[in-house]
Amino acid sequence: MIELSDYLVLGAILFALGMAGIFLNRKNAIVLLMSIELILLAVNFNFIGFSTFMGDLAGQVFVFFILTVAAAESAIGLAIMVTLFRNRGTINVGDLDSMKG
Amino acid sequence: MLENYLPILLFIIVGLGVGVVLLAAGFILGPRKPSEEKLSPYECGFEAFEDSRMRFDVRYYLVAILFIIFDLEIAFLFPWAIVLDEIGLFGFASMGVFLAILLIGFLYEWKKGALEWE
Amino acid sequence: MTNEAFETPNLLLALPEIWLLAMACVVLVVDLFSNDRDHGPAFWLTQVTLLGGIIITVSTQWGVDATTFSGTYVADSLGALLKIGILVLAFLGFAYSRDYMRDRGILKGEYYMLGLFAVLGMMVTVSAGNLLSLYLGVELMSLSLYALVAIDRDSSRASEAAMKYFVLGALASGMLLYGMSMLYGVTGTLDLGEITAAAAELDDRRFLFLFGLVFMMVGVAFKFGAVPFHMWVPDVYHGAPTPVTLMIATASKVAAVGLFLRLIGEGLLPLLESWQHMVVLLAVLSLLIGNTVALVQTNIKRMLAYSTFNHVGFILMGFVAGTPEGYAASVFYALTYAFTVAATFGVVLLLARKGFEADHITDLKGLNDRSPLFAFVVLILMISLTGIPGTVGFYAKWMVLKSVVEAGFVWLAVLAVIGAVVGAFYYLRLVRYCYFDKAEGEGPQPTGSGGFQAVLAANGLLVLVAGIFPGTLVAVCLAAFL
Amino acid sequence: MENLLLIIVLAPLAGAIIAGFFGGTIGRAGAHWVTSLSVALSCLLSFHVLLGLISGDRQPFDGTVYNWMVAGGIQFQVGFLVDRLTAMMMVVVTFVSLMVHIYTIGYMADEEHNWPKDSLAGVNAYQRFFSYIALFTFAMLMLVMSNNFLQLFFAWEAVGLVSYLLIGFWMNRPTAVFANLKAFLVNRVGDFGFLLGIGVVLLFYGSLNYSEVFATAAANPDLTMSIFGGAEWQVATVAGILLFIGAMGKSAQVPLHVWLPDSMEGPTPISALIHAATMVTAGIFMVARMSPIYELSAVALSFILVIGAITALFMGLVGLVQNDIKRVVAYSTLSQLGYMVVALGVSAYAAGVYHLMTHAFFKALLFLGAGSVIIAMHHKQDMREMGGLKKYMPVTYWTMLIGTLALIGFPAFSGYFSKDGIILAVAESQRAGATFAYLCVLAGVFVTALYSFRLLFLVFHGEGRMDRHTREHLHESPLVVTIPLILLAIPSVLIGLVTVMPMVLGDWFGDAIFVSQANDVLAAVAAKYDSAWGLVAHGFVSLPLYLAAAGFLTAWYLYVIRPDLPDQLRQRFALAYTILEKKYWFDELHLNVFAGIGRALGRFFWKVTDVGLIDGLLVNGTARTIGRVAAGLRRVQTGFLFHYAFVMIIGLLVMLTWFVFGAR
Repeated sequence: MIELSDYLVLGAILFALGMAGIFLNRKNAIVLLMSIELILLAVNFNFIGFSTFMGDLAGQVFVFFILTVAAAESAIGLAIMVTLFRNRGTINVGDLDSMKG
Repeated sequence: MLENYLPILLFIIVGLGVGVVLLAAGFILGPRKPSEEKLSPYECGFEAFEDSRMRFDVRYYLVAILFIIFDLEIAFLFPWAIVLDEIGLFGFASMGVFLAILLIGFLYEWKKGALEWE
Repeated sequence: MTNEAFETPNLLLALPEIWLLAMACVVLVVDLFSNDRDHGPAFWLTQVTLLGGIIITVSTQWGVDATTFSGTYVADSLGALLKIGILVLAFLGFAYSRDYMRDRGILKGEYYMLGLFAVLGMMVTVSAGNLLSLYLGVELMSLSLYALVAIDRDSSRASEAAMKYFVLGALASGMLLYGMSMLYGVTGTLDLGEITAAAAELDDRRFLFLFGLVFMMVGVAFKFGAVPFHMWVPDVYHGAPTPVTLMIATASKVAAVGLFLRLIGEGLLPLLESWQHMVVLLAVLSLLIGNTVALVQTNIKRMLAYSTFNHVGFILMGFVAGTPEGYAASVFYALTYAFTVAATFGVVLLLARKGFEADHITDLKGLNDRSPLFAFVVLILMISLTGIPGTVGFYAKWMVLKSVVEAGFVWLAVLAVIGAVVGAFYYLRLVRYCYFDKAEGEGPQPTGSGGFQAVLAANGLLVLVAGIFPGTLVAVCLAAFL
Repeated sequence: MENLLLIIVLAPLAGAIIAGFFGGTIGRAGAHWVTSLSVALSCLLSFHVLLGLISGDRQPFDGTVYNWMVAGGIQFQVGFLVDRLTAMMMVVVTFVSLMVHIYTIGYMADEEHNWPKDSLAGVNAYQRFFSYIALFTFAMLMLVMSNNFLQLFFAWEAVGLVSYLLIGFWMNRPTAVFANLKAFLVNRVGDFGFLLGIGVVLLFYGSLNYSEVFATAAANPDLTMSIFGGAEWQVATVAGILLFIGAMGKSAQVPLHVWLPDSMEGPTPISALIHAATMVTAGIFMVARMSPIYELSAVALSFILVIGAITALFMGLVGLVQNDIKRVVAYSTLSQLGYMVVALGVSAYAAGVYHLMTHAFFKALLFLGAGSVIIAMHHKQDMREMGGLKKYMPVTYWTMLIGTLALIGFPAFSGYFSKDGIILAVAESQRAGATFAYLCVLAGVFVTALYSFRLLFLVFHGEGRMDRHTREHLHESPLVVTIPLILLAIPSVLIGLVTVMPMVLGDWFGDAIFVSQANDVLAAVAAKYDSAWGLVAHGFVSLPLYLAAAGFLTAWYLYVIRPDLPDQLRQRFALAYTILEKKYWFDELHLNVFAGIGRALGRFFWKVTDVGLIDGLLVNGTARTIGRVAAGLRRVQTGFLFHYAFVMIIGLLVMLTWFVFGAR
């Protein structure tokens, strides 16, 4: 039997991985997009887990919307990355330091 | 109920904590003397032959983006179709509006030439 | 939600948002098929939309207290007030930006469209009655703003700023969502009203609730740009085109106030003691960091970014007490601050011209010789931002301080006052440049159409007038909570 | 009524704004036209209001115009109280201001020459000047028309502010800047007292509105407060003295008078408008307005009386040894202000305010006359280089003579009635210090005549002592200068005769001024005289006229018959001369004793606390620390995305551990 805590632990693992991915990755910006996607999926797991165990559908509806927003988010992220690449010739995260201080 | 959540909390804190501490230790303690040798990718003792990443045509991304957006909206149609009986004309009209907005988006990308490959 | 009978929502209550959405689509289509190189139709339609939005909001939502769309949308005075603020600020932003965008070749229909969608997102946020609508509003706002930051596709700075904004913003949204999921798990509902009721009787699940609360607080703090979730602010302010910076610095701050109030300030009011200290921590850090680092900035946009933290500290302080007066003080502070900063960016836009940003503080040198009127406007704005008695900034600070002192955080008030004194240094430095220094060489001339200059001058003078007659606005802010 | 009053107040403000912000656009002519017309409108309407009040067509107005804010149960409002006292002040202020506007057109016609080449300060200075004086008119009107203490205070400060701006108008002259600074600092002392006074009023009478405060004060005359460990003081005394300290600053009473002579660095129209006719009378007006409070406290009134008497006599004496034409008039102003304060001190408020009005006319006249001379002398102000100007400048001479006669109190001239009224009232008074004051004001009459005629003789009579170049260019001033002189000369002569009976000896002010039965010295005076001519007739048989005549003769002998005598006298009475020359060392007192003690204390604090603690640790330390911290924090802003994300996540972790575990 899968417990609620199993869902939540899975969500937490995914969430932590996603966060770690954002600050550990210093090379390819595409990985950032993946990390963000991972964070959102972690949240989805939480919602679905709660929703199932409480018998309340609202959580699953929320997941629908999160999925949609995630898609739009990656679309915008990709678009920004494309302009970045056109301007810089690189999407190396470590090169993004023209503004600081 | 509480005991269900405690592991998660500990997991997140410990996991992130270890990561952060290690990273911070490296950041604070480690000597940093970057040189070209250190920064270039290691390739079995050779000079690097080519860029380590393969490049895709930007247009693939474009198509992928457009596909993802329109693809996901379909997901809303399934639950709607199931409860259409209950929500009646108003529900029907709502989906009409939703699709109309999508259509405007479609119109926009068409007119902007995003659908042409060349 | 499962077994409730379906109810046809009252669309009239949500008329401002519906109007904005419809008009945004109209703007999109009209611009798509118009050949005007200046995108005149889009510009005028946008401004008409915003003004119409103000009228509709005032007439349909002020003084109302109702929900619709199964409780996901709240029409009340608070929402109306914040929406009016957002609409006015967006109006100013668009009015100031036309020449700037044209000079840089980025005056596109998308600018207006994305701006309108951002405004729509903000409006949904401040009217949200449900975690879902709140999240969708925040995301609609954020996504539009990410795209707006990158609207100058040929600027390497802008795309870098957009990248940072996007990644950190998405991370913050993720945290906000994670917190929301925990809140959902604890209370079993997404409806903010029901959450408030459930929050009053959490005892065994308090621990988990706190856990989620921290995540949500981080997400909200990010939207404010409160320290330590502020790192994006200077770079984004700096890299984004100035009109977009204006939008982020003004309207989105007002929306952030709405986000906080809906989600935490009102939604979790029964648990005030749980989040009070978090807000205090954020406020203290913001006051400390903002004032120190702003001192050493030489770029106006970066300086304003750091000084924003100072003001964010003040806005957060108003929340500390958890009383209607405190909230009203924060709303008053946010609205007047945003209005003042809008004019400040307006002056930067006024001095900018093709190939020249006018965003270095020395570009203001000798402004009095070139344009006494706008030098005076800068004077008003800066003394108001400093909070010198008699200006609207002073009343805002005073109201906030009063509420914190009443809540028993005297030390916080003292710290804030010290911060304001330090703030005087970097604000009045600009005044000194305007009046007592000579320009190096020619110095940038005020450019821009008559309408732009008139609106900007009116904006500046209204700040002065609001300082002389603060009574009405204070009363309106209080009325939104009582 | 309300709209009418608003127009009166706002018209000069509008003029000031237009001339100030759009000065470059509308040009010089535009600026002086718009401000003069706006003030003329105010003046006209003020006359209308005054006449309406006199004829009884209008009732006094007391009401709120705008509710500014409410805090802690106290209302901060903008409101007007317009009764006869106010209406009279409005007329005086706007009329003198109008005259000064017109006069300024001529006086400032070639102001460009006074600025260094390419000076930024000189850009649109003409328009700026007009903007300032119109703004001043606005502030002064707000002051006199206020119906509450808060508005009074704001207007009080606004008036002060504009006056500082105007004293320092020639901002490229170091003396002007110093004078400006001095005026600012000395007035701060007064304003501090004033603010404390308002605080006391608010604290004990629970309101800021005049009528409410007066009602409360009248209902609780014996209210006391304890200060300095137990001594019980009557609230009215404390409030009265504190408020009067404010008046001492603004109305230049000893020892806070030092700023006024120095303020003559400002352009002459300003000296006439602000430092003779209007602003310095704000203190007098304020005390008269607060008469219901002052009437409760004999102590406060005695204090006022003594201060006024000292000012009246001793400042006049200083005027005897001044050589700068404007400074003579300035010291004369101080002395006359002393007279007004003396009148207030013996509860003869009406007489004080009446002297204020007549003085406004003839002193403005004298200042403008002096200005006319200064124009002719190419902006030289030393009387030792003048002489014999009578034949070159007849209009100026005759109008100044009229002003002088009014000033010394020649029977039937306006000054006679007001000053004689004061002297008679002091004679009647039984208040502590009244005898001393009586001697002072009597002696003051002689001194006044002496310095006034000294000025007249030195400037207009005798031989010309100016250089050739100046002499060749001597001519009468243009019409815009002489017309205000003539227009001011008319009321200087006539106004006393027409108005003395109702205003001083009658009940003209009605409820505006409150005098308790026991204190009403003017009623005692009124009992003896039944017409203005009766007063005139009395003048010929009383001491003051002969004292004035003695003063005139002395001046005549010293400066016309034996011009060598003053120098001999100076040597013989070197000590007395030096005392006067040094103005009783008040400046030195302020500079050395007060400032000296202050400086000694300051040095101590500077050495010990400042350098060591504040500078070392806090200011420099702070600045350095902040600088370092800022630099350090700046470095945290590395520009790298992953560092930003890292900071966010650390923040999250800190908050998690603190609040989630800390809460357990």
